[in-house]
Amino acid sequence: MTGHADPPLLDLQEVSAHADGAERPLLDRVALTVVAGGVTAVVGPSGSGKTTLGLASLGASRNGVRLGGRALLAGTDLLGLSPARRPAARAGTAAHLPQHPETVLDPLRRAGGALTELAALGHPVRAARKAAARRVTALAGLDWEAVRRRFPHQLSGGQQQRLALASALVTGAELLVLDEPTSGLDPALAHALGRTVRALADGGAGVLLLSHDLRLVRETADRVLVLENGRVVDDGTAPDLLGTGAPLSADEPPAARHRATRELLAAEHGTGAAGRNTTPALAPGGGGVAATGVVVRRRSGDPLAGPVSLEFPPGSRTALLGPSGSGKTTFARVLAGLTTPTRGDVRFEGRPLPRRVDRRTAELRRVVQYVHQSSAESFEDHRPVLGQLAYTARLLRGLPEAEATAEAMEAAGALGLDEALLHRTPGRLSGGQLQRCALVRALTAQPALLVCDEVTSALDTVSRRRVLDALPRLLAPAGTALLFVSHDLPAVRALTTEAVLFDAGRCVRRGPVEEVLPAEGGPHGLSPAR
Amino acid sequence: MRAYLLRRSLLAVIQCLVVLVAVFAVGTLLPGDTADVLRGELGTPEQVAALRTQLGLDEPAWTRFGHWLGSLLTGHLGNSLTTGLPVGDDIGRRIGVTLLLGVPALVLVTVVAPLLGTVSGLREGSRTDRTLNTAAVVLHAVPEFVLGLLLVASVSLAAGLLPATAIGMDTAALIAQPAVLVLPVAVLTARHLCDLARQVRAGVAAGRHGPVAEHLRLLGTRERTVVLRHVLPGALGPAAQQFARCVEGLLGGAVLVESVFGFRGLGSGFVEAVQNRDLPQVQTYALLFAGTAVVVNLVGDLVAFRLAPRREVTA
Amino acid sequence: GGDTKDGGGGDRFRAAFTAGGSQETLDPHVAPNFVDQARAKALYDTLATYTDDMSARARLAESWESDTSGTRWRIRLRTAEFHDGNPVTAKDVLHSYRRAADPATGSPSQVLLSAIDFDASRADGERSVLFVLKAPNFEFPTVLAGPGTEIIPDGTKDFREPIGSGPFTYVSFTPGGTARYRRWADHWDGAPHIAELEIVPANEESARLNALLSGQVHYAADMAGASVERLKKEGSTRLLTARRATAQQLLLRTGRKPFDDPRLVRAVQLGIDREALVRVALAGHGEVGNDLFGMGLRGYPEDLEPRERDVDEARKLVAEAGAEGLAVTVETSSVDAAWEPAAELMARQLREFGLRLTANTRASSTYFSEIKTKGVAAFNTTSTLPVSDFLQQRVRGGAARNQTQYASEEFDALLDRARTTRGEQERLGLLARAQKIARDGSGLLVWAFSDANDAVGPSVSGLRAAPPNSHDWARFDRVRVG
Amino acid sequence: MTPRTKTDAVRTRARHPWIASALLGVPVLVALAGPWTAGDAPSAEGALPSQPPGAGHPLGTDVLGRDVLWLVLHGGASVLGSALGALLVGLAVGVPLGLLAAGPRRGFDESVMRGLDLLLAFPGLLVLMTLAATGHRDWYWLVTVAGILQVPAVARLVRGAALEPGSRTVVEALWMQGHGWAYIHLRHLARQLAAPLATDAGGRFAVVLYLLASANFLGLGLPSSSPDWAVLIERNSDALFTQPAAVLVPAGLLTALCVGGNLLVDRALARRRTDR
Ligand SMILES: Nc1ncnc2c1ncn2[C@@H]1O[C@H](COP(=O)(O)OP(=O)(O)OP(=O)(O)O)[C@@H](O)[C@H]1O
Ligand SMILES: Nc1ncnc2c1ncn2[C@@H]1O[C@H](COP(=O)(O)OP(=O)(O)OP(=O)(O)O)[C@@H](O)[C@H]1O
Ligand SMILES: [Mg+2]
Ligand SMILES: [Mg+2]
Repeated sequence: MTGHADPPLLDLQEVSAHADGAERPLLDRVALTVVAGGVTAVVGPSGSGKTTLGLASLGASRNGVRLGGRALLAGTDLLGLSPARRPAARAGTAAHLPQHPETVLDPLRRAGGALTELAALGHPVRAARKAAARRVTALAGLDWEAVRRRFPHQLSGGQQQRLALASALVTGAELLVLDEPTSGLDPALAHALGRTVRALADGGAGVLLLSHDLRLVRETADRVLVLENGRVVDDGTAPDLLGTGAPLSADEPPAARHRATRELLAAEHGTGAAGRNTTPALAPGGGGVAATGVVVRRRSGDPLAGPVSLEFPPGSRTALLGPSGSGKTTFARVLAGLTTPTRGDVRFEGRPLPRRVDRRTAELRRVVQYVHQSSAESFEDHRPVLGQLAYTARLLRGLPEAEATAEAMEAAGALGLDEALLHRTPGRLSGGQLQRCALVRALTAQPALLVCDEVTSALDTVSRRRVLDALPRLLAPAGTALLFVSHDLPAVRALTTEAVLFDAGRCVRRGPVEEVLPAEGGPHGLSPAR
Repeated sequence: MRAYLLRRSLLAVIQCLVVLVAVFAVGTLLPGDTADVLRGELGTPEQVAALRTQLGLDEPAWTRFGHWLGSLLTGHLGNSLTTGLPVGDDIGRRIGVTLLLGVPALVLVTVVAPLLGTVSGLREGSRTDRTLNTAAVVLHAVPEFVLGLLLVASVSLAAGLLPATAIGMDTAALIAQPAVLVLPVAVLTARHLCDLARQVRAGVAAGRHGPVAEHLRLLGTRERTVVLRHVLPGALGPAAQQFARCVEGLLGGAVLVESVFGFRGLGSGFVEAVQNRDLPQVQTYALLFAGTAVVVNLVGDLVAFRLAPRREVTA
Repeated sequence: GGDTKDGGGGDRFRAAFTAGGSQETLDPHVAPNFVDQARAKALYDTLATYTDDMSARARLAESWESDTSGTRWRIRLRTAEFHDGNPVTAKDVLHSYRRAADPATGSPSQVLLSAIDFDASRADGERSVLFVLKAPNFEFPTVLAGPGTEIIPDGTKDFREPIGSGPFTYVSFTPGGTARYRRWADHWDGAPHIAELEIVPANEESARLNALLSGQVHYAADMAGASVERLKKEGSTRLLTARRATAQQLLLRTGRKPFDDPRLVRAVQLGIDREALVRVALAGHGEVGNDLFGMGLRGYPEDLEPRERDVDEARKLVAEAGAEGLAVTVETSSVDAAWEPAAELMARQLREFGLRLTANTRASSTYFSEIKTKGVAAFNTTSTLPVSDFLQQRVRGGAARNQTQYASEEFDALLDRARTTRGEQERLGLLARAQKIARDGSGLLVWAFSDANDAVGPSVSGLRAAPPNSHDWARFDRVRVG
Repeated sequence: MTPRTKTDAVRTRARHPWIASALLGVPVLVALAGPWTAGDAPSAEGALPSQPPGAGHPLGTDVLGRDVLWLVLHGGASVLGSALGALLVGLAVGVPLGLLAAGPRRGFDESVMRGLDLLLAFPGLLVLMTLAATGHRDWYWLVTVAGILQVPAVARLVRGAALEPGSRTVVEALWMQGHGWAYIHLRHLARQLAAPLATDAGGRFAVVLYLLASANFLGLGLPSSSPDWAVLIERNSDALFTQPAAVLVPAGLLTALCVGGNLLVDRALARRRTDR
């Protein structure tokens, strides 16, 4: 650990953030330091200002947000510099992993080239760049040869996440600001990432970790700050604040931790079994949505997924599990009619659905609804979210506008979203807020099958609890079947009865959740049985 | 990619054929024929009829087209009806002139337009931007001949700096005296340059505030790199199409500039061929233009394809 | 010669013309455009040439004489050589005329030459030719000066390396491009003053003008309206203005409705405002026409009253013909810059007495062949020609170029009598009578004569204004530079 | 704390674009109000042609001896109308075609684009000449054809610009939500295309303008005597130096129009970007 004589790598003093038209500041005089060799974590409920803080610490802000205070990066006050001069101050010193990595990867550049170019920031010698790019790719958990020639859109969600991480690492920065680094990763990768972060810190880097993943924070952080409504409400070492991860003991003095911290910790455990209890009995005689013999290949003929045959009877709750890049999203997209299968089809009540969503009538579009993995990208950026949400019920169920809006608002409320939020444009919502909005949009269609692709990845423990609790209730009225694509095993346990395990595009195991999943607290991976 | 290229090349041949048939069909719709044009006002009906027989114009139209196509397949472009000489002769002479005008203009446009567009787009709203942008629009909106004539009057006639016209000069003479090319190339460039620069400008202005650019800056990437490696390529996607139009326009001959400055390039050649109702020649021009257009479009498509990769998953 | 230095060097003379494009040849017998004539004048000679009033003057011919009937003409040649050193002989003359008289050749003088009975005509020694005509014609000498009657060596079929007897020898030429010539020291009329002549094409008037103003050429042919004004202002250059050089005509097809009604023809004759037309359509560069071709030429009846505008009379005539509000289409094109303004103006003038005129603009290259068969009214121009030729070819009933379909036995008979009349005065008198008849009935309205303008650079001397087709127009062997 | 992260684009917002508005406004005003302010007939009919400004003719006369001021006042509406009309035809056909081509159906894409290539490869001049020769001389033919001639270029531009936004997640989400083709393409994607399209349209307006004008010399479209600005420029081009007003006044008006329009479009685009 470094001595206190060194100035901290990052020193935020009285940093505030204000948005036009927001009644309270997004950040309220936040102070924090990150020292070389240390990991400072910021946790807090969704919308508490983590992302805003992460950006502010690098002297940046999203559209319409004004910053105040001082952000000293290696002694330089970034906020005191003109925006044009900030990049130079950051170059090679600080790097950022954004919460939505898919939006920041240049769609025109292949992964290898983009990484090598960024390596120039930390590696003046040209020859060293390629090697550095290779190294960080491995460090981020990707196979260099496999991704080198790929464009970002040819990568799975988790792979994009890791590529963005690699781009942050490759700059050789001393300070890393990581915003939800594990959100798209399977447990094994998340665990590996934790080790990587720790190793980096031990190697002398400073890390500012913004995350709702308490497990990751426990494994890596030296210091933890709890943020609520833009204010730091709790501050301490990781063990002090977050404990060991075991359920809170009832005899702990309440004063030891702030209410917000306790809420976060409380929500981490004891996921309500309510969802499973209300599962209606499977309707006999089939019905519902079924995929038969679905195969997806690339143009070049490489298989991406399949052959897979699965049924989703009304009211069923199925989990789709598998390591990152195993073809989960690909399969889910086939169900939704977003990816055309090379072979096989998707049927509803025995009749094949048109393969592409734009060929489906409103009636048929309602059958399968899909929540994108990159939910933040699935909104039109120039109009308020509420109007966008209301369209589902208007267009697919023919409700009048007022009714549709009320229904969307109600569902949003059930998922913990304030009405005020919904009147903003998507650019002014946090990652977790948008993710829930996307869920609302699909839910209000009251589909026969709802496909959720990683809908808890951006949620803190409290919000996640609310979602897991509310979801069964929201699905029940229409007898909607659920396909829950996720790396979040506790959530899977809480929500689903059946599970399907994917590996390399194939369905390698299926059955009741308890049989497919490893025991709770066991090894982090999902080792496919062969 | 190779399969695609092959398919497109095959298609290109078919496209050219279709254009040829269409051009011929349209050509036969035009009133009068070569005999009428050649004998003109003074021709008596006997003279015109004699010439018509001599030129083979009394044969049915499609027989003539068949002949022409047949000779095309054997590598001959046929003989001009008006001169009786191989059509290649005249077009060959004119291509040189058009290339001398078009290629420098093209090079200028290619180099300067992205430059101006980028400078302007990066300073969107600034005085530099407004000045450049206004100049571009003015140059684009002023009729070409007005621009040409004003330039000649000021630069050549008043100041005596550059030759006023290129009349009586063939390719060799033009090469020997490149000063003649300066004004016409400037006029030619002006229009296309403005088009392209503004397109690049719009793309740059849009791309420089995009999430990717902001993120690269967050990582500490220098502004120059952000612009050159990310913003500009993104802006060039739509501009590539504009550029293709520009190549076509420049290589297809520029009728107006040619006539203002007295050049004999492909543009005036084509007009002349149509006026003379010299169908073999018209068709050869059409083949040339269609070929250029098809090739340019193919290249434009490949560039656009690279600059806007599609999400392809399945066959 | 790749040397393209600006003019003014003293020995090279550059002249810019509107050119015919890639269809051009150096075949003098196919000479549809003025530039062809200019080129032919450099390379070749004709037996005779036109003076400014279009009477024939001897050139290669030393003299001519006819028998009393006017059917047998003996032409004596002067001593002259072709560029290859061979003398110009009677045989060459016969070959040239035979070739030009063949319709397949396309000579503008073909109709006139076809009056020669070539089987009966013969060479009468080395330097004397006897032409026998199919019918008597005392105006025959004007044929000898016609365009497309140049003398080429016997047997010539190919004009890629042309040989003539003109003041310049051939150097190089590309169709539609520059034609280069060199002075021929052995020309019978004396060597040209300039060493080299270049005839360069420039179809755009502004290009010719700019080239002249910047000194790139010494001579710019065919300057119109605005360019003329600019040259006048310019001062340093000199305008060569041939007055009344072009007859501006409106052709009314008397063989078709509605102009088969002579009252309507007369209404138009009376109703158009010629003054205004000259002022506006010709920008003042012309003179009011009297519906007769050839003002100022030999054979033009000068003593006729000018036509006075009489709108009331015209209105009455239209009413009598029951044609009020009748829509008439006039064919025009961009062949002549004056036509479209004239059409526009006439439309307004005709409206005053009840005719609705609309213009139909046709493509310029096929305009003349189209109006041969289409439409009821059309614009036309004719540059200077001998009056008798004009009457024979354009006004006589059934003539190939008679586009108004005028047919009058009286007129034809007068023409025939004139041709066979030996006495000059008597002949011209008959022609004048014929013209008076045609003026009212032929439907060929000469509403104005426009000037022809050429311009020369400040260093040029030895050129004077002359009407196109005449001897002195675009003749560069007497030119001096410097 | 005072806001600091102001970009230059934001700064321009404060100022009203007086110059651009005036540049656009004057020609439009002249075009729309001109016919009322000037009488029905040109004053002093049959004056000398191409006379420089002087008594009775504040802007001189044109080649037909008509008062240039009167012509200018009367000739705006037709030029704006027909150029806008042609532009609209080009956009109305080209934009949907380009959007369709950028859609997921490769086969359709290929056939549309290759078909349009044909049109692009076909010499436009020949089309105009043929129209003139076959008697289709009315202005609406010209406007339609001039518009159609713009289609391939517009469609290609749209397709190129729509490929990337068209494959974004949000488009998929919109489909799934039940939106139709029209909403997704004409409302959602059109926003993305607005920048390149508006930029292109600004330039294309001038192209169409002069295409229409030059077609007059083929005897197409408006009669050569009409007061239309583009026709005026074309007809008086020879007199550029002796009576410059007849060319430069209408040309200046058209140029001002183009410049003003383009500058305003640029501002609107810049503003939208910073407002997001
Ligand atoms: N431009 C803006 N205008 C108004 N409010 C904004 C704006 N940007 C963000 N917000 C609000 O500020 C709060 C903080 O957002 P931020 O993205 O920092 O949250 P977060 O802690 O990262 O949340 P999550 O865990 O969901 O990602 C949110 O409630 C968000 O809705
Ligand atoms: N357009 C494409 N072209 C080529 N390969 C693709 C494309 N899309 C996805 N892939 C590859 O297909 C595989 C499966 O991707 P998919 O997105 O289905 O994974 P996933 O199971 O959802 O992963 P994650 O958990 O990371 O989201 C990945 O290896 C990915 O790289
Ligand atoms: Mg966040
Ligand atoms: Mg996925």
